[in-house]
Amino acid sequence: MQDFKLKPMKCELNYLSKSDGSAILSQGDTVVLASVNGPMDIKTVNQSIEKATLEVLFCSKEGKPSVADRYKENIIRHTCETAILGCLYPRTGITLTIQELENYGGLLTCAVNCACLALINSGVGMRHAVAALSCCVDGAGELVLEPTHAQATAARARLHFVFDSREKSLVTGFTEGTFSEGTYEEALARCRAASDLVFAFYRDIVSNYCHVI
Amino acid sequence: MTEVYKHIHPSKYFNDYINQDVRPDGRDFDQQRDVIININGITSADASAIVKCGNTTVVCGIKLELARPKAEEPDIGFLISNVELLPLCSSKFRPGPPSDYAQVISNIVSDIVINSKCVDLKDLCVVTDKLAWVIYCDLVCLDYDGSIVDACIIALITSLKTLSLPTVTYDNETEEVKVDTGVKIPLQVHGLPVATSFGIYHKLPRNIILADPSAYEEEMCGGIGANLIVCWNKGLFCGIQKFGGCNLSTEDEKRTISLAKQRCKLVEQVIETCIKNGEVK
Amino acid sequence: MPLDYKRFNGPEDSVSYKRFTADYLKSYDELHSELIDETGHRKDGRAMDEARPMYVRGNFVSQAKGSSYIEMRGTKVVCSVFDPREIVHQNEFSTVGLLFCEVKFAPFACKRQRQSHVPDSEEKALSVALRKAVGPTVCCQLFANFQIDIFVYIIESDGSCLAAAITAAGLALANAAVPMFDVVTASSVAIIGDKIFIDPTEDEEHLAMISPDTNTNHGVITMARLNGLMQIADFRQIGSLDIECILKVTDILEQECQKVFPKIQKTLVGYVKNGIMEQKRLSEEGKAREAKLKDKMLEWRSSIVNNSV
Amino acid sequence: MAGILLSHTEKVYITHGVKNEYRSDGRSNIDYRPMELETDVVSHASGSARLRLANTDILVGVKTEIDVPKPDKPGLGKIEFFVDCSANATPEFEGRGGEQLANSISNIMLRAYQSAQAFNLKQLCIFEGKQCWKLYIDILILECGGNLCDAVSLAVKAALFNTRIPFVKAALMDGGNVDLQLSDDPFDSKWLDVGSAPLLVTLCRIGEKCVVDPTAEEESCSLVSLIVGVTGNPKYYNDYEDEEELPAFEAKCSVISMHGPGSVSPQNLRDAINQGIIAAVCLDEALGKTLFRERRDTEQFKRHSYGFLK
Amino acid sequence: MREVFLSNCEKNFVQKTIAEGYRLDGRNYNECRKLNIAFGSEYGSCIVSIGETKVLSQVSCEVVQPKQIRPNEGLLNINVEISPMAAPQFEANRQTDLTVYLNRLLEKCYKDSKCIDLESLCIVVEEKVWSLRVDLKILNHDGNLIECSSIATLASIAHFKRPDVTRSGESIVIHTLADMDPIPTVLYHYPVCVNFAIFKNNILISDPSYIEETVCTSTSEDGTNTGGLLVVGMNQYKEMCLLDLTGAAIYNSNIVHRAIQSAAERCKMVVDLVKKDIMTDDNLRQKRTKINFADIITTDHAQSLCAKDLCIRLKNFTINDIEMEEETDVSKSIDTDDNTALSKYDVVPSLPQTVELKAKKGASTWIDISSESDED
Repeated sequence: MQDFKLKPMKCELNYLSKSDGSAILSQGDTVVLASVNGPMDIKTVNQSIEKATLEVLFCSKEGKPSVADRYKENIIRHTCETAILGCLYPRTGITLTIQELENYGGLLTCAVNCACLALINSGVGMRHAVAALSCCVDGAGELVLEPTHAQATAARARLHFVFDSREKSLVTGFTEGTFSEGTYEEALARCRAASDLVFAFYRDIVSNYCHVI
Repeated sequence: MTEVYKHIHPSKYFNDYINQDVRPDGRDFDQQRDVIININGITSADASAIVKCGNTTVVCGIKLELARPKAEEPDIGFLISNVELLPLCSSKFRPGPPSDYAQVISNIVSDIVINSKCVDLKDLCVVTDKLAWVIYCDLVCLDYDGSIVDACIIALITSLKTLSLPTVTYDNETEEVKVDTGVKIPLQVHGLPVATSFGIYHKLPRNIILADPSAYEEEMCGGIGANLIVCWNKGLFCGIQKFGGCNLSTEDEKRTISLAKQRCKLVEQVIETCIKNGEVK
Repeated sequence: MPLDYKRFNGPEDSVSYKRFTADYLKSYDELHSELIDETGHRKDGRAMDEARPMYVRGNFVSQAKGSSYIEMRGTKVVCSVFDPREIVHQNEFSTVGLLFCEVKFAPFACKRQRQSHVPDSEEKALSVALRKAVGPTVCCQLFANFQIDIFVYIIESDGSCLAAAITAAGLALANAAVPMFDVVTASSVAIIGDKIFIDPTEDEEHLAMISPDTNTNHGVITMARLNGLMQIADFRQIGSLDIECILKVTDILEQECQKVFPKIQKTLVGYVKNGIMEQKRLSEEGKAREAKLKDKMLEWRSSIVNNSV
Repeated sequence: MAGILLSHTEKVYITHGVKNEYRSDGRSNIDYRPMELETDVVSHASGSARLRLANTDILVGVKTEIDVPKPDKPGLGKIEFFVDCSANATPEFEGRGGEQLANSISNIMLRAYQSAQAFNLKQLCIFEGKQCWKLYIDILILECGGNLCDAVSLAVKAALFNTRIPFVKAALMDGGNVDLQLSDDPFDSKWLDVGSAPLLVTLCRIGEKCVVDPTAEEESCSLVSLIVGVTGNPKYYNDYEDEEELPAFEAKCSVISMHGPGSVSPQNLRDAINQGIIAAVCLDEALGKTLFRERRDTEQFKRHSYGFLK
Repeated sequence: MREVFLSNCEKNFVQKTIAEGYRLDGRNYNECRKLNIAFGSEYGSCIVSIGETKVLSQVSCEVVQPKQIRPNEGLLNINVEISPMAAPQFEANRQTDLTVYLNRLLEKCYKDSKCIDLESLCIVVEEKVWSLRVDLKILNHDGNLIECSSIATLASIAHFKRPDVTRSGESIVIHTLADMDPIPTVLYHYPVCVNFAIFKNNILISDPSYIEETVCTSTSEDGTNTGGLLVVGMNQYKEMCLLDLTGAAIYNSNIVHRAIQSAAERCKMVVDLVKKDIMTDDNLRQKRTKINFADIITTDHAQSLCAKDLCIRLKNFTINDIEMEEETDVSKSIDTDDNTALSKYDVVPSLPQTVELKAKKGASTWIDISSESDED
């Protein structure tokens, strides 16, 4: 059961006053800020008559854009697109901006979680919530759930998964390094089980705000 | 007539086929397209491969250059791979700098190559802190018909396997470099990563997994690009990426993995025979 | 130079290893003597007035409206043409359609150096030349306010790139069923002194661009020709040539363009034939299906009649 | 090119005129318009010239810089053309409007100067493989009145004729570096040898005939034009003691290029090239004599400077 | 950038209230919002907030070749980026006039004022120098961006430490932070840009909010514009290094005078705060206390989105009046709660008029309405 301990999470919603929804989330030492604007009017070329267009922008701390940032945007966009009920807002755009504040491993999982919280906060209609978890294979071949920065950098492989809140099925997955099939399945199962903790955390945060409103 | 139907009602057209348990191009759900490889067809490159997976065509050309290694890592060389999605390969792409999508594909391909550790970058260092090889792998898509990553990886690995480095002598005193193209040493390539793309089509009661989706199928499965890419390399995974599309159940996942394994063996055979034939010539 | 953030970049100071090979810098005379052997044949065994064999095919890119691939030994060119589309950012109505041409080299296309991804002046010049060459043959007045995109990609370049690009574009346009006045073909020659190299390779072109110390002729000429109308669509010369030479070469080039023409024609006619056959087959199949349906219908009707009886 | 709107009748008038060798401004088909040329107009540049051909106004400045030669051409200098289409010339050039035209002009200039028989880059070499001069030729189009290419080539040749490059002593130091010594005297410099530099002649096909030096109106009547670059005769640009001993000069084409959406018949092409060469030779003689006379006058302090920028 | 429209009634209302001596959030003319500086775990990263305006700043360095004309000087680059995060009207990856304006002012203030010893950034003359890059990300745009980003720039540069370098013959060794103590940047003086909004050509307002900035630069109903924005750059020694006016011309020289005087005070205050905060941060780091942006997250305090809109001025009420009325549904633990659980809004003296909704896990909701008189 010890494996099921996640890094301490801290979150504040509505951190930004100008955005329609925003969240700042820390998981361990990694901190991410996310803001959601929309649904709002966008250029006709980008409009889709079937659903809202989701635009994701990932800003690294040091400003210079890179190919890896585009990849992160792609992952977050795909993940959030499945979560949002885009068909409720045809011909509109939703902008999701993510700002890295501190990176001590697990940046992308933290960003996905933070994006989900910001989306919840913005009040955009959602199919389900998503929870991202990561897990790594250390030198001895042992699985470590939610590794620390040192563990993650030394690891042979890092696996990241995103689950939905309804069926706990896999929404997004991405891996680094090499690993065996058995490891993959174990990691997937373990992360899936641990995703409950993340959802519980979401519920806590949201219920806090329910009291206010 | 079918063409008109396809244009007017793309999703219904597709659904009609799927309901008959067949894909628009006549394949089964699990069936992959044929792979054709041609090596060293481009003489101006140091190594090259042209790969066709069905209609999807990717050319990989390798150019060798020499440079000073990075100060932080003085004993390793460089392997730079980029994917170009030309405007000529599909009307989805416009001229100009690489689109976001092209950058994502570049990143995926480059990640797979790095993760599989198929080239030891230390082999590329000539003299520590002074001289190292830079392998520029430019992957160019000539025809975009889905599952681009699969074709890119095959093209890249095949051309790396046929690449040999000329011998270099470096004079420490005068810092003079001499290259002898007469003697060439083949580059050591460890392992053989093979990527397999899948599309996940949302259908009740069960989602449908489409192996090696075409561009049209990718579009029906939720936009440009495959939903699931499994990369298998000599008994180990070196990358499982799933983006978007529908959610994946556990059984489906198992099936994709076994399909990926089968595909890996097949592609390996194709590459090996191709290289052997090339050597004989 | 600003760093390209949209690609993976290698180290800035990297240079091609060929710079350090023994035969990187050869003198003019050395290069000159290498081009022709004692028997008067060229390096690759061709006679002076012999063009390289040309492989031509259309329908190369499945996603394009029309496309073509041309290979002349070391020169490999792909071209694709897309449906006309509305001109973006245009305020005025234009009575004639626009052609947008882009010629690009693959990074690994040239033997000597790696081509940069950013379009250089050569690529831009080739694009302009291509537009000039195919412009006269496309019926631009038929698609006012629209533009047709023509993309040419040079996978490997071993001389006569522009000629190959123009011929490929002509074929791709016809393949895309764009209304045209005529088929355009192109050919090029390199001139070194009194020798005329037809369909030159990269080495021959390279040498033809360098002036020897003596005041002799040197240069490269590319001509695009509308073969049915006997018109010259584009004529491009570079180097230093006297007038007699140019006039002589003009005749030669006209003949060369004419030689390529039947090949393109044959390819095109082949596709049209195939298309008609396919159409026939489909309509026959359709008829067969209909007949079958009719039979079934009759059967069904009769069964109903029988039942009711 | 520059937003000229002509009615159908006007076009017919011009076309018929050309057919009868009589153009709307009274010239014949092979006549140039009068032009004004001034050199040494920009004091900061190494060489400069301003040319006004009827309404076309061009300013060219040449700047020199020390650079490293290309590895595959160690003994040659570098030359670069940059054309700026000022929005003053026509409102269409505003923003990026003139970019395409600017590119095509700089491209054709570069091609025209490529051959060593047109412009020898060896004279720009300082130390083989290590250091060379790089010429930046900035061409500013101030006003568009047709026939830009010809005007640009004339102005560039005049500016290059006017360019001095300082004498530099180069010596190889230890470690492969080159030590450069520049004379303190700014007049310790040499003229560039530009006698053979090419001039461009635009031949505009109107109807079945070709005209040189088209006006903007004539340009808009024409579907296709041919640009011929012809090397110059060094005789006119230098003070040779004995003209007889010079090698026989033969004008050569350094570049031919076609513009516009139309096509030409082979016979038309041949005639046009011939016509272009004849025109270029005449133009070159006039330019050379003028420039050379001006230089002599300047040396004898007889020069009267007039015009703008001075 | 999408266009943002301001309705006439909004415009008129703001102009009227300001003419009458009030501001929308109840501040006095020369009163500034609460300034807060939070440092991140790395050297040279901080988030500065003035009220709701928030700016993230990060300084990074790399070794580059110096410019030929200044072979012994390092380089400084300032780069401002405004993403859609700042406000919905901004578009991604698009430079707006505002970005260029901010960038230029900051360059004037920090590059042209020569406050940084660029020569100390030189490693090998003509070959290697440090290039500092300041990346500013606007997180939330609620007016007074220039002041906020200038303080962020200053704080991050002053906080930044670059790796130590040793030269051995030809080669240089760059030490990691763990290897050798990093070196702070040398600052000759600390310039700060202070921003004022001018209304009706004689009212000077410090620290304008977004709506005040928009109103003062737009034309009023009668088609005239009598307002503008005045930026004064000044260091702690009251030396001016920047003066920038946007909007209507000033025909009242007195106003510039007042602005400069007010700016001097503000600069002094800001520089002192920056210095103090860096000192505290340094002390904490010496004690190996972990400092992280996670510290700015407050969990015991939840603010609903509408809190901003509830900022109203209640001059005629005292807190006691309200408490009397609402005593029934207010939990008994108000006072104790106020003292123990300090949330960021409770300690804000400059925002006395906020009506705030506060929730604690498990506790029932309660309402706290405070007013100016209460604070007094």
